[in-house]
Amino acid sequence: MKIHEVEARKIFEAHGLPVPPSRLVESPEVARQAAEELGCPVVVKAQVLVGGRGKAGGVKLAGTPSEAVEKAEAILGMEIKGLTVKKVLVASAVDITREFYAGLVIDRRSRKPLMMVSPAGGIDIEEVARTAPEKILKVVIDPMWGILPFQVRRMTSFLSGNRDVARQIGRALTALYRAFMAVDASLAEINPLVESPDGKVWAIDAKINIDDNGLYRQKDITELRDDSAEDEGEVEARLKGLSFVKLEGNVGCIVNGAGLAMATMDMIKHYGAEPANFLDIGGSSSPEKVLAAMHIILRDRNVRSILINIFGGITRCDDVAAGLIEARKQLGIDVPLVVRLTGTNEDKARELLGGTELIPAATMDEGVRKAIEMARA
Amino acid sequence: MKIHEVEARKIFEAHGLPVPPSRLVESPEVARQAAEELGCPVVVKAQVLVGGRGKAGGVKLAGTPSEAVEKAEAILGMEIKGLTVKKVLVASAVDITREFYAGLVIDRRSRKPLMMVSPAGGIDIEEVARTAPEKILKVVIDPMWGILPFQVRRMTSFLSGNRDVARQIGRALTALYRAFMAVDASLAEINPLVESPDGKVWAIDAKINIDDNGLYRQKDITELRDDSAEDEGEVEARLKGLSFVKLEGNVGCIVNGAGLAMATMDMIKHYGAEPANFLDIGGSSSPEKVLAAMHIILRDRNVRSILINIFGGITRCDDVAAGLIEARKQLGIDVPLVVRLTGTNEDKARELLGGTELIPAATMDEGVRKAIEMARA
Amino acid sequence: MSVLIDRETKVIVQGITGRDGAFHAKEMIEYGTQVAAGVTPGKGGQKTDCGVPVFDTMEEAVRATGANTSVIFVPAVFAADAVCEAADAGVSLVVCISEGVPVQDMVRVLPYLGERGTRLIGPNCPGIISPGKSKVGIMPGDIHREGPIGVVSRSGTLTYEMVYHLTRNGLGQSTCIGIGGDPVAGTNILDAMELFAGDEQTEALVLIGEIGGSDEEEAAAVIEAGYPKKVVAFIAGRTAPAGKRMGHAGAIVTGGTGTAAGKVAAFEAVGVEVAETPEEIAGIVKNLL
Amino acid sequence: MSVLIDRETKVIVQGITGRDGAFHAKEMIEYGTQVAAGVTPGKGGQKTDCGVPVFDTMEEAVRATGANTSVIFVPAVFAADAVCEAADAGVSLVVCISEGVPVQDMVRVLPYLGERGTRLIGPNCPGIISPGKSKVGIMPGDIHREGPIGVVSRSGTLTYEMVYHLTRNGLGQSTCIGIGGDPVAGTNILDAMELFAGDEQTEALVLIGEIGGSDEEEAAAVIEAGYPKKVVAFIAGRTAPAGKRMGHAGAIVTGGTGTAAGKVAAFEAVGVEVAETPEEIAGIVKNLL
Repeated sequence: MKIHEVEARKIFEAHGLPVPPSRLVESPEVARQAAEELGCPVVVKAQVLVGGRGKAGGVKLAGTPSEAVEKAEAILGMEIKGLTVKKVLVASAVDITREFYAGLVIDRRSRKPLMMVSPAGGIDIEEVARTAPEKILKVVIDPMWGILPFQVRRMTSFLSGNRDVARQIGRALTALYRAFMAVDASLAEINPLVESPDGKVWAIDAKINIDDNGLYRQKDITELRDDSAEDEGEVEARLKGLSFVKLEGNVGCIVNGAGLAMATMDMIKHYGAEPANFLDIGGSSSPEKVLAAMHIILRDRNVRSILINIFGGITRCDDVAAGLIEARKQLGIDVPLVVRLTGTNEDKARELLGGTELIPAATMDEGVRKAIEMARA
Repeated sequence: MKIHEVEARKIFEAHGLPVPPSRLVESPEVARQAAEELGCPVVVKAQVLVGGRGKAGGVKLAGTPSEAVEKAEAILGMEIKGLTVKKVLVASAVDITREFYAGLVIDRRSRKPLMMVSPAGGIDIEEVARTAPEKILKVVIDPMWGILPFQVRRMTSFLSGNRDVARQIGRALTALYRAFMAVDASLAEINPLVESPDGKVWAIDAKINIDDNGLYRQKDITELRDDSAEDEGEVEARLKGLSFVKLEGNVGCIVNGAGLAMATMDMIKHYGAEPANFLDIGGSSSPEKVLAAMHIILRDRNVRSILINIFGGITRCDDVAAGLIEARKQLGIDVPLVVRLTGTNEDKARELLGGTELIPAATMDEGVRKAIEMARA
Repeated sequence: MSVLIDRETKVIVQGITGRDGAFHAKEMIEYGTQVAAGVTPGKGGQKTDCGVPVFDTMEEAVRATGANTSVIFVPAVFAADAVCEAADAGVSLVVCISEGVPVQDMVRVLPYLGERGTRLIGPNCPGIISPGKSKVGIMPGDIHREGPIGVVSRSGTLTYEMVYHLTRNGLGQSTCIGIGGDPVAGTNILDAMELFAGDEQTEALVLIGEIGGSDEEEAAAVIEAGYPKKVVAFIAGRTAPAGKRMGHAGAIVTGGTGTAAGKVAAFEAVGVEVAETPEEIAGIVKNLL
Repeated sequence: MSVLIDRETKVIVQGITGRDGAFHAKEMIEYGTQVAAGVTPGKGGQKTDCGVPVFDTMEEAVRATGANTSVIFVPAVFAADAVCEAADAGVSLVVCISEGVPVQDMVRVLPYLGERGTRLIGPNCPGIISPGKSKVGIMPGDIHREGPIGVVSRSGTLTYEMVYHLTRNGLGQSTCIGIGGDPVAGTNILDAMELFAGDEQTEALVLIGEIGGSDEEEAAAVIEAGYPKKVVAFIAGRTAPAGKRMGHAGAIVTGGTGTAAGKVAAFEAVGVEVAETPEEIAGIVKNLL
């Protein structure tokens, strides 16, 4: 789960990171007030759950309260990667002498938290990794110890020769790690962590993604979820316990299992069409889930046909069939449905679906080809 | 380092253990006040840093405030294993339905914290271990996790079939572990942990020993050290950075290294005498340490001779010799000194000591035999 | 042979009185797996419908039965505890079917297992099957046949789809290991490859990878350095957009790494043929043998 | 042969610019040990009087020198960090001389080392010497001679005393390992016995134990089960009172366990002769060979 910068700043601050003061505002006039309270210059930053806000013009400096109003006006309502900006953060601007990068993820190889730091802050770290990998230092952290002093020393001396700045960076890295662990983060990033001309260190941006699997013990954070910042279909899917990702094609698909769902999308592409979505109804799927899945896919006006591809195991084919019949009743289905059901209770399912206008397919391959054909018809 | 029960109770309470309220008092009259405030019955408990207070009559129940005065009078000033009782704890008495034992140590074999619980509480756990080992359950705790839920279940179901009591015990064990880790304890013990007739669980005794090596980061606890509860010589030794233990014999010894010091004591016994002490002056010993060591040993009026047994390595024999000469000057030494110096700067030491009345010995064996001879003379 | 499990494998089902645990315990027994016991705290002393004794703790269950393997069906919230309990009780193999286990729990679970020499498969996985011998997991047993093909997969139903084609084409399996779709797993593709490397029954290995992480790229490096079995691969997620989690917590392309294209290229560069559709896999394997 | 260290051992001294580190680095070099580098944070780039290069971090020191061993002289407060840094940098053997390390630090250090396959000797120990080959520790080198006797000891100067008698009686040593006097040590008597079991040079082993713990009792059990070398023992602390720590943090008799009498009896019960005085040891060993 992604959370807004403003919330990530709060989490960082609570764990002892130095974060410049800021206000979240929804209108240009309140932006003026915020700028007056904080003192100018301020930065006005779009609060959207996507990267690349800066490049898209979603982050602007304002030298006076009136300028803050102008910039807020320009940013509020802006579209960034398909998302409308509804709120901006007005934050005290910090003069920058140097920019660093500091980030934490769970490393798949060592199976432990991995901290990455770089003296090349402020730019895309993936870009740095590609063009100047020697500018990134990676340190695996043992969860029993947290960051050990020798690791702090390695990282800080990699970033700064100034002893006082290094000490501040060390404290910031330790705080970043604590924040990361405390909120079940899958990613926590400060880009940039900056040194100001007076030798102070500040986290002037904040990014945290939360491990969805850890949300059950992160009640405070779960409440931060901003549905308005997500695709409507994805929100509905989450509420119904489905995995859904909207894509740009016109062949919809409903599949049990993430791997098979991806393989289904890939096969649609392989046969020359484009998938409209990723949708995994999960393991022990009830008719209700199938109904919900149909509802979500049918929102998408691009969809010209839908393939239901089920390899029954825990998923019972007759449950899926029952869901499809219910969906036909409740939803006005105006696109052809191609159905491939193999495995547990396959025969029962066939019986249930007999005599309907659903188009049967014996294999995944056949199902995909038929669905594409229908979409083109 | 041992701390008084009253302090251990505070530590337990701060970590969430249910501990009956209590007052520390130094006079019988204040004991009355405490008993009135707490409500009777109360328990009056000697605060001394040794085990077996109960057997020695240092723990008594009082049904009224006047009885509390009587009991406090009886206990204050009492001698328990050579220590005078200067303070008593007056604590609310809890009715007892069942007594459990719960303790934590660092296990040498698994090299991890080890929790031991027993439904046979209130009696010496070593006794239980000898006579009914099946009544003790031992659980090794992983410091990365703390006590895992399955371990809590194993221990609580071992102790009580009552679900509510088990839940309270589980919370108490978790709190005990937290307290143990937080204060760098080498031992933490609740004996007994009791269930009262109303189904409540209470820690009615508290014992914590602190790992001396962890004291540097336990400032609050270091302040609790009660010098008056220790042998004067041992206090002085600690302040001078020496290891000293007073014993009952008449042959004193000053040795470098704990193992060699024990072996020296053992050899004194082997040759038919009794050592007066254990004293390790440590590795890189200065003349000042030797002087301090002499001062400590000479306190003991039983001492008839002193053996200085040094196998020089880091310890320089000439440093030891210089310390001895200084001690002869400063202290009125009225017992014979037998000196065995081998190793680093042995020759220089011999030169320094030449012409003094110190009795040289070429080997440890010879030194021990000469010291015994002198003690008998 | 086969790897990890065989006819001698004795299994304890953790969470056996739950809906999934009960159902799959029965399925496993029907397949021929030795299900020695079940564990559900507070339900010790009962027997399941299939006659499997239930214990309160793993410690008791292992002591009473001598089982060497456990399979976990408890809710995600209790999964880390269940895995640690199994390791502590001394089983050498733990298969965690439960999905939704926080990754920070896994970060702590794995060193705990490492100290005790216990192997974990999963979490969020379909389990393991050595066809004709034993099944410790939730896969449909009837689509499998005993044979010379090892299967390692990050997914569930996609594996069934692939195995279905293998079996229909006469290509039986030595062991199929579903390592699970989480970013931090007890056993990854490389670990599984190491297991199969020493298995006489296995002649060729089918690796079913997907987007996210770099397991497949590392597998390619291992193959280049010299791997004793023939390998064929399939990669799911060629059409997955970047930055979106595709169902599995581990299936996400971040910042240009973990793409299907990268994985396919890594395999092809070391001579490993990558099937474009699940159906193709059987033909490719046949050509290799 | 010899165990743990030999002529090829390349050592980094952690805390080389401190008083003890500097002194013993020099002593080790004089003994013939290959001291490849030193580490003191903030002093990188210097050279010691003996010409040993100093680095800021273990990582740099290992990268620059290829050293495989480190010996630690930093204050106790920094010791756990130094041990972990050494393991992280990839050395396979760490000898921690520092005394006063909190036991809870050791509880965390040891699993950290375990995951990295690093062996720790100590803390609070005199180190290791393979006479005539290498010395990684603080013992006086000149009392040792190369020979067939292995020595494992929980103490420092007592070991020197024993070795002194061995050498004077023509009994040289293969390797002497001072495992240290703390209750939780990286290597205990049993671990050390395992090392010597496979050493061709070693014909007999001298175990120097003391009160506290049950290492000696467990050693006796190992010997009873069949140990390939002859063993002689010494136990210090026969006259130690219960409940008092005798210098070493680990030397304490608690509740009747860990007594010298118990340890002596355990050894004698399995036919291991226990010397009553340090001088006796040489005669006993001679009779055995």
